[in-house]
Amino acid sequence: MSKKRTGVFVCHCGNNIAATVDVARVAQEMAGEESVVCAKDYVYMCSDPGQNAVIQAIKDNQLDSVVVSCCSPTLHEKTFRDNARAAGLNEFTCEIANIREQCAWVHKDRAKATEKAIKISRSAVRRVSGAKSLEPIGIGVTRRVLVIGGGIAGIQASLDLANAGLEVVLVEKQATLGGHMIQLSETFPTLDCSQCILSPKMVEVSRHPKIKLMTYSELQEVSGYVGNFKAKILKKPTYVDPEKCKICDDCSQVCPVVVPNQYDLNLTARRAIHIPYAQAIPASYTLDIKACLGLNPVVCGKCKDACEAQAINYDMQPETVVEDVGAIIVATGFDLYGQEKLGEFGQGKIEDVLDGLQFERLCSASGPTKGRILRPSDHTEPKDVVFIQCVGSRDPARHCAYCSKICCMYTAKHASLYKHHVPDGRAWVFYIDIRSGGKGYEEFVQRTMEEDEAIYLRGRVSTLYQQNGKIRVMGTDTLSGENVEIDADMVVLALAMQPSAGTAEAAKVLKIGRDKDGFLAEAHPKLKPVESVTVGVYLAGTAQGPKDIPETVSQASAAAAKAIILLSQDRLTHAPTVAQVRKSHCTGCEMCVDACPYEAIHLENGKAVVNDVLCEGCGTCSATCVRAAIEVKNATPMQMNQMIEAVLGF
Amino acid sequence: MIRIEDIRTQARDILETGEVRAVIGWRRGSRGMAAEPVLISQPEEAESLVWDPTCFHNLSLNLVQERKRLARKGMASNKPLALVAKGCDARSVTVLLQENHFRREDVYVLGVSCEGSGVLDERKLARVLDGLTPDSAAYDGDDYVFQTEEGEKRLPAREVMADRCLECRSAYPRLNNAVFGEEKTRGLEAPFAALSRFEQNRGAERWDFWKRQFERCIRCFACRSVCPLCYCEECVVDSIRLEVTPETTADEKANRIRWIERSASRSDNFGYHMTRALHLAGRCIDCAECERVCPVHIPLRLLNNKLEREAREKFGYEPGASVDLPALVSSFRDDDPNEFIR
Amino acid sequence: MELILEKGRLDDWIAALEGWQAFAPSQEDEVWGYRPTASPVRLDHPNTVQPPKNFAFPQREVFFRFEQVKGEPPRLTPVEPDAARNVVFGVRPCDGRGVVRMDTVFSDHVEDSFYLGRRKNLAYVGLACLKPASRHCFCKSVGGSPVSTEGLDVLMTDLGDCWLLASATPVGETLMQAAGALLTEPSAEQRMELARRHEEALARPQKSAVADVGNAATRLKDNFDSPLWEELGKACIACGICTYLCPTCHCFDLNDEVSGGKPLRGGRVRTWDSCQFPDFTMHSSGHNPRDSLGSRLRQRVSHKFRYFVENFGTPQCTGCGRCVSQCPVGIDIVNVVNRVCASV
Amino acid sequence: MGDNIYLPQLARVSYIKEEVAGERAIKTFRLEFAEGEGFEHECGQCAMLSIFGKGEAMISIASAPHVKTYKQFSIMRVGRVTSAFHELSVGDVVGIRGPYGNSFPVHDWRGKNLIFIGGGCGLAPIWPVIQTAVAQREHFRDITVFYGGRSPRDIMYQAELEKLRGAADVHLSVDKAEEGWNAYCGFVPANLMDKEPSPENAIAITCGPPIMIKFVIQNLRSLGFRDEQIYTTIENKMKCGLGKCGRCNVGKDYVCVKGPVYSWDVLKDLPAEY
Amino acid sequence: MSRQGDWNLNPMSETYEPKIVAFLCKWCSSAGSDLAGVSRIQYPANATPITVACSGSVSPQYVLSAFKKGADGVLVSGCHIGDCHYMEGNYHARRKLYLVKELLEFTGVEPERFRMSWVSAAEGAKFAQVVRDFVDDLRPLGSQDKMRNEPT
Ligand SMILES: Cc1cc2nc3c(=O)[nH]c(=O)nc-3n(C[C@H](O)[C@H](O)[C@H](O)COP(=O)(O)OP(=O)(O)OC[C@H]3O[C@@H](n4cnc5c(N)ncnc54)[C@H](O)[C@@H]3O)c2cc1C
Ligand SMILES: Cc1cc2nc3c(=O)[nH]c(=O)nc-3n(C[C@H](O)[C@H](O)[C@H](O)COP(=O)(O)OP(=O)(O)OC[C@H]3O[C@@H](n4cnc5c(N)ncnc54)[C@H](O)[C@@H]3O)c2cc1C
Ligand code: SF4
Ligand code: SF4
Ligand code: SF4
Ligand code: SF4
Ligand code: SF4
Ligand code: SF4
Repeated sequence: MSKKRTGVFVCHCGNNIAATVDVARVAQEMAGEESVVCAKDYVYMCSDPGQNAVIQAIKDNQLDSVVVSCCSPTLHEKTFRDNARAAGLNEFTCEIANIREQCAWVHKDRAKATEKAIKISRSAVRRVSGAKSLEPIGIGVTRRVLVIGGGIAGIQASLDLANAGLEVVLVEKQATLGGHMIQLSETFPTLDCSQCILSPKMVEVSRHPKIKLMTYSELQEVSGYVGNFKAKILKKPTYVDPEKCKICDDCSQVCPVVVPNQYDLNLTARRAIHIPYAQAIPASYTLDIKACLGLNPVVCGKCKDACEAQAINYDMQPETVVEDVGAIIVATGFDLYGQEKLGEFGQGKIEDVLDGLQFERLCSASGPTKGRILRPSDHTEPKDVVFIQCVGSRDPARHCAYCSKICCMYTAKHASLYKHHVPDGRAWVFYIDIRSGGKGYEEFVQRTMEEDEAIYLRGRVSTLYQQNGKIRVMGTDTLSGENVEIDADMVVLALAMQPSAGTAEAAKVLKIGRDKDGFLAEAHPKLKPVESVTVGVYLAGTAQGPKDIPETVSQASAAAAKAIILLSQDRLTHAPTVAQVRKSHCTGCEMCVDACPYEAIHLENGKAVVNDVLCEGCGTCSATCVRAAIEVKNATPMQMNQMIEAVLGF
Repeated sequence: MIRIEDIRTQARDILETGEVRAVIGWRRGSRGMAAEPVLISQPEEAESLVWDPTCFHNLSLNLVQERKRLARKGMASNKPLALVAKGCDARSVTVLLQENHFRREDVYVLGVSCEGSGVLDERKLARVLDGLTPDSAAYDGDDYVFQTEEGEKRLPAREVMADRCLECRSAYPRLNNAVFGEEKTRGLEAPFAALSRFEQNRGAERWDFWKRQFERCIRCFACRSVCPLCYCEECVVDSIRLEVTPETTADEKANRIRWIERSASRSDNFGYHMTRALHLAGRCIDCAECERVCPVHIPLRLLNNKLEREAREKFGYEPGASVDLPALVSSFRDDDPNEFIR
Repeated sequence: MELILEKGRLDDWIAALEGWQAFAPSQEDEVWGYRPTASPVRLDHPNTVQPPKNFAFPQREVFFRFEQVKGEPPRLTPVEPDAARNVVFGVRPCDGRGVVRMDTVFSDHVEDSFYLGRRKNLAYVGLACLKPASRHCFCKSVGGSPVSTEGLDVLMTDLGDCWLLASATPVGETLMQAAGALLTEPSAEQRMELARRHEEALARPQKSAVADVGNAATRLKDNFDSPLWEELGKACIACGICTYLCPTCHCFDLNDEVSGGKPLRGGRVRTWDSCQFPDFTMHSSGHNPRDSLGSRLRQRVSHKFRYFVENFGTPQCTGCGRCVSQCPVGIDIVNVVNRVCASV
Repeated sequence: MGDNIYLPQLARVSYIKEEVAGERAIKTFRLEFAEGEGFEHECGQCAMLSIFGKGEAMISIASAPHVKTYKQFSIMRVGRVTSAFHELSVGDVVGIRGPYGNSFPVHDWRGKNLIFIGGGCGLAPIWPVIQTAVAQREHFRDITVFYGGRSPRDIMYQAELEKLRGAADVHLSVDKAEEGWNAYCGFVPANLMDKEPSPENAIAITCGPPIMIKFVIQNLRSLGFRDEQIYTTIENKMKCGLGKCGRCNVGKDYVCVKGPVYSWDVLKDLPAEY
Repeated sequence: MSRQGDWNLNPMSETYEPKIVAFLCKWCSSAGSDLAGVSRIQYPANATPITVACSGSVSPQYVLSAFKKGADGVLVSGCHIGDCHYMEGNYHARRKLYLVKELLEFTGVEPERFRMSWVSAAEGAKFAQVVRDFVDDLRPLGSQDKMRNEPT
């Protein structure tokens, strides 16, 4: 490394800096530095003439490095680095000395502020004197996206991506696409049929040439980095060849095993070989191996015999496929808070205490009761139905601290639907307060109260229990201050939304963070709401936090857009200020490996090796290595040493 | 009670069967009563091995040196090296394994349990014997027995035992391929007793003390040279780039940072010892070799013990406890101390 | 000049040495070393950990200071060696002989003004070793004696209730003269007692001895390539103890220490160095003519017993025994010399 | 008692030439003293050059003694001090003390054939001898110069070597063949064997990388050169240059005082610690 | 001549100004100090910032070296626990620098001289307060000469 030729440009920032800092003196002091060949001050460095002056000075003095003493680097580092580049310099040999926010604006004493500005500028000069020209690290990209979760979020994202021309691998754990939305009957606030709006999308997914749909599959392992992930996916055997299956239902007719049907939230039963819904995508039966008597013609084998299409194949094996993708969208959705955790509401043991989804199934034309609202216990029409909001939500002491956001709305929907089905029934709603922010939402709630005459009681239900074939609901109406007791025929709990079990699994596999409630953590709560902390991994839907369908869809489209933006580049670039290993000094102790937050380091032949693409340049490794064997480019200990000296008047 | 014959037999056996390449142990030295480290490769040499209160050296240093020697010659070894290791020495082997300095199968540990009897502090002995110069030392129950020009001298071990042995918390070599002696500790003093005594001092007194120590250091670097964990190819106090390979560029040599000057001034000595203590945090296993060898008696153990105790109390970290643990400074816990941060 | 000093009057003599700063062995944190005298000075010390070599050859010394303003020629300010007059008490004869050897090195070929500048203001008051001061010393076998006055200005001998002071140089005489009436003429018995005690000291066997110092140089030369070197050096940990504590080791390093960057300021500093350190002879390229422990041990021992003999006709080692007693792994120079010389 | 023997004089850089570029770059510097300062030197001697704040390096004086206006040094960039030298510009002032070491007995070689064999940076220490011999051409018989580098770009003193041709036989070589190179391809010792200079009334002076020297000496001896006809220089690490700091010795001799010039009959009996 | 930069000759004098090296992480504390600037919150000029990527990159060697070169105080400031831009860097910083702090105190160096703080990008006022407090605490201690290079 030969001696640097550095130019220093000190900005007056009008009077912003010059009022407190003697800028001319700063420039003059910098001129005395070994490596400095030109030092100037100017009234507005960031103005056009100022920028041009910098470019000109670089050319005139054959500068190879630049320091601009001005405002915070967050404002103009890019400006001046662009200038440096424009003048033929490498932008990484341009440094900003912040003498405005960190100096001129916070001090009044001119002498002291000037001294400090000199120190700050000098440390920047010394820093660039050890700076190397660096080129951004280019990464080739695989223009494919992995979408995890086949709910509405995953479906929407996949379609957006595929329609933008990207290949998509959509992985769904269950035997069918659709997630929770396919279980809903009508959707607020418009009360359009959920299946009617979702099914076409599901079909589109299944037919889309760019989408590789993998249902009944699980993500097992992800390696690599943005642009170049490798996803290992386990395809569980369904024992039915979807190509051949005619969905004739012959098999299920002969199957001797009966188990609860989880798609109907156990309100109905199904056979071991089954199809979740008539509209399931892929349109094919699935053999539930856990329920099946044993995939053995000797033991049973009835379904196989029954299938004329010969679609059933007992020898199907689990299959692991590795997919190369450039980006990942996580849309693993929600689960409802477990009723078993609710002692006061019968722990899920009272038959006619339902959760919201079960009620949706009851309302659904394709549901267990073909759209009639009947009590599961005795199949009678309930006349008094109590809807309880905020069950498990907003209860930091016992349950979830957060608001599940959609319960107010779907409870209103439930009350309204109920009244539509059972006009003479009474719908009681216990609520804490009504949160109905959203287009048409407040009106919907008002309609439910006024037109559908649902009885809204503000207050909590302290407990409920079975009594004489009814459910005694003990509550308080906090508005009147009176205790309310209702003998209900049915109770519907608006349970809290919580991240699905699959979300936790996916977060673990992807090594992305989760927030305190277990939802996936976004990179920034405001500015990066669909990005995870790992570059190239995006979030969509309720896996990131409670939300309704419109919001889910928006976020899914946003995540898709982010992935499209990412993959629209031929090559991705990564900041070159990454860690590098001094092989001669490394003893392979692995301390850095353990310390790196990004798992960017591994050992090869007893020496540390940094994966440039994974490294974010935090420098934790270099502060950990006692052998000074690893350092971040352009923030080397040598440069730090020089800066410390500069600050202390060396 | 350990019988030296047992160690010798075992050493001879593993040499004879070719299970190990060589055995590092102690033998009678040429300098007075003190044992000296020796590397033997012939079975018959096993007869020269000794085990007595002067076996102070932490022989894992020789393991490290042997690795360096082979590396310099570009040789690789395919057979393990055996070493005789006390409890504390075995812990340093553990740290070395933890840091991938060797693979477990490269080392054969002939563990000797100190059984609470420890090793001798020659300075204490000199004080007690006042001019008498023993020719040999031996264990006998709770006593050490010395042969001097005035005949046999018997001293209670605790009077002349090394400080670290008085406070010993790892007399039994957990990591071993074979072990001699029983698992027992005497616990003559509480762990970190000397440290606690020192900490009675207040800030100014502490500084007076350390200032005197640091002014006295002559930078002979014996402390670093004797430490099995100071194995870096190049030390922060070296005056030139010491680790030079054909790939090393002139820049790298020219830009070597001089954090600490080579010359022995108080501030540089201070810098040296602070750095050394920090580099050994979570690694030093209190073999106390550094303190023993310091010709001007700088109580280096205090520095290392201080950080060892902090690691144990604040971070629940025990150096040399497990091969699989990440290092003290490459790990953290959510409840690490935070009160000191504003 | 031979005079008697009462035991109790030592402090008075020291006090009478006007213009001299006096040093004597004392203990700090159990380390025997030369420190400014504090009453009472007793002179009953064993061999000090360090010899008194840093009085003339301090461990750290600035030769000159530099200052360089950008664009201007450097300004150099030479440093004058400290001219304080120091007198060191309690110097053992082996260390006295060490002084002579250091004098030789620093005045051979060209004179080192720093060493000699300090040296000319230094006086050494020796103490005869009526009993060996260390269990490892061996001065007699390397041409010295427990009552040698080589390198000393005065030799003090303990006669029980008094000291007998014998001057060995004019400086010594001056020092004694400064005592004035404190010193008295020795009686005939005292003279006889001195002779008796010296004889006894000379006759007292030392624990170790270089077998044949006269032939050591040739034997070492013959055995330069002996495999013994590596074997004997194997345990060495390459620390600096044996050399830093040796009264005759003089190797040093020169470095620029920078103290400021605006303008560039600093000094060129001499600091002790050791032939046992691996970087001592390592070239920039990484090539190291003495890259093994054995070759470095050979250098140290050969320097003491061969090269110095070849250059100056006498072994450099004076047998103080420090490198033996302080070596962390018990490498014993006497053993090494004897074994190498005895090998074929 | 003498002066401060460690205090350098100051000298101004009056000329810089880049000889060889790349990682093992070599630059030639001329240093000029102020009026009334400076020192005389002989062929083969060296000087301790300082850059303040960086330290000192021992460098052979590459100009001939009869050149009085400046002293020339060719410095390979290898570390702290040498890198600092490579950053200098004309007009900068550095420190210098010397001359140190012994010299080539050029006077005794009058009337003889001189054969110089240099490799890489090793031309610098023997360059003053070549210059002296050429300047006193009448006193010497044949002058032959063998010199080689890794590649054509590694040949230092190219122009000067060309100028030499009238007065001396110049045999250049490069280790590896390359486009446009018309002279010998191969290592210097091989080039030497190729040309087979006669040992008759000759002195061979060699300097270069240790491995080259080793083979050159082997080859010279096979050509019939006697040990006392072969001269070389050795470079041990040095700090003081005055025989005090204790590190450059081979056997009893400090190279900075008794060296760096050795005839092979002396050197071969010294311990090979260089 | 002294072996350090602007050695304050009269440490206890009225004009004694403690010199502070402040290692600020880019994402939180440096941004926080920018906010203090934007908000024009005044604080003493004693602390000169060195912006680093992450508090986790502050090697103990930097801290020691700053003291050795004459700093009267060293401040390391990063993101609040849990908010590290690099997820874990500040946890590593906390552990390592805790050891540094303990060791300094152990050797009798005034514990006030080394300080760590968590200052978020939103805490401009807090940043100013941290510096103010630090300067106030350092002032009575006078100049730091325990670790500082002694004059040559
Ligand atoms: C009772 C109730 C009524 C509602 N009514 C309305 C309404 O009327 N209007 C409205 O706008 N919103 C309503 N919602 C909200 C709506 O259901 C959600 O907003 C929407 O379903 C969220 O879709 P999603 O894709 O994020 O999650 P999900 O629908 O939960 O889909 C996630 C999918 O990912 C799969 N998956 C999970 N983990 C993995 C894994 N590791 N690997 C592969 N696949 C995995 C799951 O199997 C599932 O198919 C209601 C919610 C409830 C509970
Ligand atoms: C007699 C003699 C003549 C030389 N002539 C030349 C010459 O003409 N041209 C040239 O380029 N080089 C020459 N060298 C080598 C030159 O001295 C070293 O390359 C130089 O000292 C390296 O210094 P550095 O600070 O750049 O290296 P660093 O590696 O940064 O520092 C190493 C330190 O060790 C010392 N050192 C390291 N290697 C050597 C060495 N080989 N010799 C002496 N000291 C060393 C230096 O004092 C330096 O302080 C000569 C050496 C000797 C002994
Ligand atoms: S911490 Fe340092 S020495 Fe250890 S593996 Fe990492 S780079 Fe290598
Ligand atoms: S700089 Fe940070 S991200 Fe990069 S390798 Fe080091 S610890 Fe990992
Ligand atoms: S052994 Fe003692 S004197 Fe030597 S460097 Fe270590 S602390 Fe200093
Ligand atoms: S620092 Fe000292 S006590 Fe700790 S391992 Fe090293 S030599 Fe042993
Ligand atoms: S004191 Fe002993 S171990 Fe240290 S260098 Fe000398 S011989 Fe080697
Ligand atoms: S070589 Fe050893 S015994 Fe001889 S003088 Fe030096 S220290 Fe003393």
